[in-house]
Amino acid sequence: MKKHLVLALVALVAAVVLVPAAPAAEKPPIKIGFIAPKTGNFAQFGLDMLNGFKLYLSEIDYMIAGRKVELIEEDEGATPANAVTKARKLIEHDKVQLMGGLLMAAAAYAVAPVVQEAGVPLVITVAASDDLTQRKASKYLARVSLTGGEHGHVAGDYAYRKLGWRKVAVIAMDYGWGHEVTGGFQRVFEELGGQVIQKIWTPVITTDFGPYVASLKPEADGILDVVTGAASIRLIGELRKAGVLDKKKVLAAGTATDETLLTALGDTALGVLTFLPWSQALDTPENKRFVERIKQVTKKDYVGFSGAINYGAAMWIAEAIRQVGGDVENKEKFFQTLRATEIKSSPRGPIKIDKYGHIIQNIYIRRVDKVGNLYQNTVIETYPSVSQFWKYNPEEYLKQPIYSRDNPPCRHC
Amino acid sequence: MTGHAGDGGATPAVQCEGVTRWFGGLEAVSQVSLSLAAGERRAIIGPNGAGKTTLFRLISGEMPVTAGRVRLFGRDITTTPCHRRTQLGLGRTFQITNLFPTLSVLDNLVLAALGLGRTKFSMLRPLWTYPEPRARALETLDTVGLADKRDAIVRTLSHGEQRQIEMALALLTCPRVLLLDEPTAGLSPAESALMTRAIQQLDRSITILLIEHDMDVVFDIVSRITVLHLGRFFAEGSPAEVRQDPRVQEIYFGAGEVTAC
Amino acid sequence: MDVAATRAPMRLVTGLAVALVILAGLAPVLPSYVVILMTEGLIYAIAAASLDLLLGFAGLASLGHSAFFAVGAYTTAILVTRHQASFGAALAASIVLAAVASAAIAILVLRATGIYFMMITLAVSLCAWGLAYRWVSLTGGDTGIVGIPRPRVPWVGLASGTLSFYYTVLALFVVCLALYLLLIWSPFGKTLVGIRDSESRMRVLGYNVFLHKAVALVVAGAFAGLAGSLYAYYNGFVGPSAVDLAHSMQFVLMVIVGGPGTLVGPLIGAFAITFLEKMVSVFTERWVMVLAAAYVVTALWAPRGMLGLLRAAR
Amino acid sequence: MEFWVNQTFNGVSYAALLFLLGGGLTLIFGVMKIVNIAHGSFYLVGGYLGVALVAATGNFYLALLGAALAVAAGGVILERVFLRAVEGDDLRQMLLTMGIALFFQDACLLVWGGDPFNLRGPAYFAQSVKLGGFTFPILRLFMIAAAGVLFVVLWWFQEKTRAGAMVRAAIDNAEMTEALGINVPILKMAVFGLGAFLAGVAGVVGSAFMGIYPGLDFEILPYAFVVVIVGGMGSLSGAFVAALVLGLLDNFGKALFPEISYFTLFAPMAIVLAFRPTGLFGRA
Repeated sequence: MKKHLVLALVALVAAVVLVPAAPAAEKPPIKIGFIAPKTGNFAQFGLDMLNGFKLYLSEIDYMIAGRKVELIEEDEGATPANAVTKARKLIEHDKVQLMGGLLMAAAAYAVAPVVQEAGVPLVITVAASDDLTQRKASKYLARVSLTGGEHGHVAGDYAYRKLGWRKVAVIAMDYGWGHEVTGGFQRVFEELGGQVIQKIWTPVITTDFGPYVASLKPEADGILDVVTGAASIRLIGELRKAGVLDKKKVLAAGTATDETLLTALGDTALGVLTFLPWSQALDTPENKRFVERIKQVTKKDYVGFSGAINYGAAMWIAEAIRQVGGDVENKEKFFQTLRATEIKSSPRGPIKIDKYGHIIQNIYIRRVDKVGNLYQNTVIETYPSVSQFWKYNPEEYLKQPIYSRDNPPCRHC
Repeated sequence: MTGHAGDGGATPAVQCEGVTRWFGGLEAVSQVSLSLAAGERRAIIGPNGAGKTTLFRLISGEMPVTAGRVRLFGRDITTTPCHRRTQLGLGRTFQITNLFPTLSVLDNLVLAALGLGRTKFSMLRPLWTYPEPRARALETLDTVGLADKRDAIVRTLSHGEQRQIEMALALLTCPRVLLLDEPTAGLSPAESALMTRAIQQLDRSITILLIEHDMDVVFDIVSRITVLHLGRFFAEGSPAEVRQDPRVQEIYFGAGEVTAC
Repeated sequence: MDVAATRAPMRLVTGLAVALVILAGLAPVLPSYVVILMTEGLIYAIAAASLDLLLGFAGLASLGHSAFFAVGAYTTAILVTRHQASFGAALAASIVLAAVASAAIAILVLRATGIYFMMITLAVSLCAWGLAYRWVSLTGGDTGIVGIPRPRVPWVGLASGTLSFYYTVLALFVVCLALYLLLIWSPFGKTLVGIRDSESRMRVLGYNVFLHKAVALVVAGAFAGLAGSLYAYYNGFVGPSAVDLAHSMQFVLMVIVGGPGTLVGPLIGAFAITFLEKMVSVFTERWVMVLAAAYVVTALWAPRGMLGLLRAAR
Repeated sequence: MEFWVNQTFNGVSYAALLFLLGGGLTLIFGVMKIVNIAHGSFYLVGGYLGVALVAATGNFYLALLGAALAVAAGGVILERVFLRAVEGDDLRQMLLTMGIALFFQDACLLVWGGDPFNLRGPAYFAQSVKLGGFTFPILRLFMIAAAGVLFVVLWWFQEKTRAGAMVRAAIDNAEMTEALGINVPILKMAVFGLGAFLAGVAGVVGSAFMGIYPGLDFEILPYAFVVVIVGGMGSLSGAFVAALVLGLLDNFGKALFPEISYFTLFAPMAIVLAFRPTGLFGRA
């Protein structure tokens, strides 16, 4: 027994020692580290991230600018501490030239300084917290996913101008994403003349939304819903059962009706409006091609948002590497190029990066519809090339504190 | 109800006044009063469920009384915590052997020797560098005749040896009053005789309160007996008086429960 | 002074010294990821051993130990990022605050014993998590506190490299280990074992059992605070996951897997679980399965933990 | 008025779920004196099996029964094969149940993937009944009924039957029970199976109510613990009262003071424990 344990440990250590000693080719491969959750609550999300990212790499045969690409996947696990340890491993042990992935905002915040210190470019492909590319922006960091604030801005504008709402009740998860979407929404919506009359913050783990739904103010014209993941099924189900969805429109942050949830949501979500930089139903040739290809990998009818944006991330990274002729060893040049790289068309539309490192992309307003036997997020409106600063001056914008529970304060509650 | 023993002038070593203990709706000990003069040796007898062990627990402070008062050498200790009562000179053994089973015999005794000093809070010096508790432990080990077992783990000892250590632990706390809860429980007749002699030979200044079912042991050791029945004081007197009391015989001897087990 | 009594301790010290020399000597030639994990292993070893004082020695199976670990971690994070505290000051403050928190909790939890003690400490753990999560102005909420730089160590300078930080942690580990050994050999350490074996007997021997348990909780809390402080430096950030139930459970598992009541066992357990999680996950995403199997196997066939197995093999 | 009726109803239905979760755990606690970390896994497996059986049979009640029985059988096997081997050592038991919990966590991820499922109940679950001007969703009514029926049956079993008396005796004093000639090993196996059965029922009912997804096992475990701790370990009535109190407190806490949402469950627990370390109905 003891011998086996010792042997197993020795074998593990030996494997780690020996793997990098493999014979080096003339042009060593470009090493990309990728951190995504493979276990725990977000395992499926992480798997989808990897599916999307790897789909693009396999389409180009893992070759960019004549160099082989080696993708080293690490499990983000359930805690940010895990992600930091894995980031250190990728930097110090595998000596990756670029790091991608990261789902949890806390993990991204924790990993960013480590990567920055080592001078390795980090491309965040999911984590959405505003400040990663705002008040805590760092030189080697770029993000090709989304932020809460930018989505809130769009939603605020849409709610006031297109939906004609004047009074809104918000029900949002009590963490960064919820605070930032709500904050962005409230700022734009109230500057246009609307009023946020109620903000309900729900704990991340909420088993029963009944009490919250029952206490929504009836005078609200509509509801802003910033609840994601499996909890979204409960909230939307509860909104439906309580009759709220029959009387009012619900505008939800996009992942609330992510394609991966549509089966579970079923008819309850019909008519819910959401905003996100992508939809499986987005009617462009690039997207149709992508959806078809990824379905062959996943064997599922529904394609998750995280797969799509990670496919785009891989496209964008590969394009940057091509532009430096595969010379990723020249870190400064590589990173400057990375930030200047533009893609005219990807499954979600064009991609470019602002000078703070965040993506500028289209944001779509979608509606949950049923087409045949399947549900979809039908795109009904496009906000093209949205900046994380909306229409504000970035410098002015950054002087204000980050959106939080109490910023902007609820003046009309 | 109150049984006065000894002379009225000196302060009693132990005095219980109307001691009562409830368990839920059940009155385990009810209005028991007794008084022991210093140096007296007294037995408490009574059939199962008489509340003997519970009374011990109330005197030693392992359990709070529901009503009544307990005094030790005149001092009211009714609300004094158990460990303080030990420091005031109250020692106790348990009916069901209660030792430190995973420790060696010596460590058991050393722990007992440490109980009253300040050394027990020392954290940064190994125990073996303190000669005094060790010496006392070894001395006691010799008296109970277990010197050759000093490094044995207590769990591995025979029942008889464990009963001896039970007694040794109590003695190491330098008691002025000693509560012995069936010291011969489970012992062979030979072991029982040895134990009885050991108790007889204890310093005469130690006041002893003894629970015992073995009447031979009781007669060898004590001069007075208190009888409890169903949690209440029932009778008191010299061993001969109690033995001849027909009421006691009825509840106790008559039932034929008492044998030298 | 009893010479015979020192024989087993001296053997233990010799064994540990050899292990420490190996840990120190091997680091420069090992891959950096292994050294990183060894650093983490050492930090968890300090924490697991402190829990062993409670769980293994005093018989207090606390499911809330991560609370004190987290007090240390948050204290360091706050002092370093907001007040530019030095390494020594951060460590000292973390230890003191964790000890104070421990003393406060002791009053609440020590009313319960056995499985009830487990449950009430579990409640402490849940409440502590809620506090870390909700007290945003102090703890930074769900994102926690980031940007804790590596410490500036006297005589060494900035311990920013993997190796220099490893040796810093190793040095503190050696200090802790020495203190742990003194503690378990001391009269006080013996009283804890006595309490584990029989509280009622300890009471009638004149021990204030509550006080001894409380002191044990405070001491263990202080060490956990130290480990937490190092953990903050190690990760560069602290978040609510440092306080959650899973983390508390992890400490308990390290102690049980290693062998409770042995001090050395939890050190082994801390290393084993750290490497199992972080090393196996490099090779397979089914590492949770491997961990599960390891727990089941240990529970069924290693009643005294891994240390027990090693001893049996000898 | 509508607010109070609605919220009380919500609170009671939430309490029903809490009782289903905690009831099984409290029985296992009481009789076996173990911290069963795998209780959340029973819930999870029950939920997933329920989803699969609804898909296969199309009948919710069949799925409910089938899934719960399967989980109960699994519990019995686990008790016999694993827990029996480490009896009397609560730390090893905890380690073992932790291992089992991790195993099921990963196995479920492997088998069912990570996307959330919603268990489809009968069509009328999505409807409501109107009574005196108030609306009551049928799913919530069903939860209350399920918990109520199970409580009454279990209470009757425990208080009025011989087997139940044995369970009560085992909760109070296992050694004495053994001495009375009751086959304690069989009893423990049965109780563990019963506890697993309840968790399985909770899993199916819960999945119809709030969906099912990986990680839910460890998300709901604290809730089960809270019910057991507040109610007192081993007390079925305690679990019932605790679930009701906590369900209502949680519901009104969230509705009236959303700021304290995090503490509506844990704060009452801390307060109860501070005054009664053995819980409301627990015996030391």
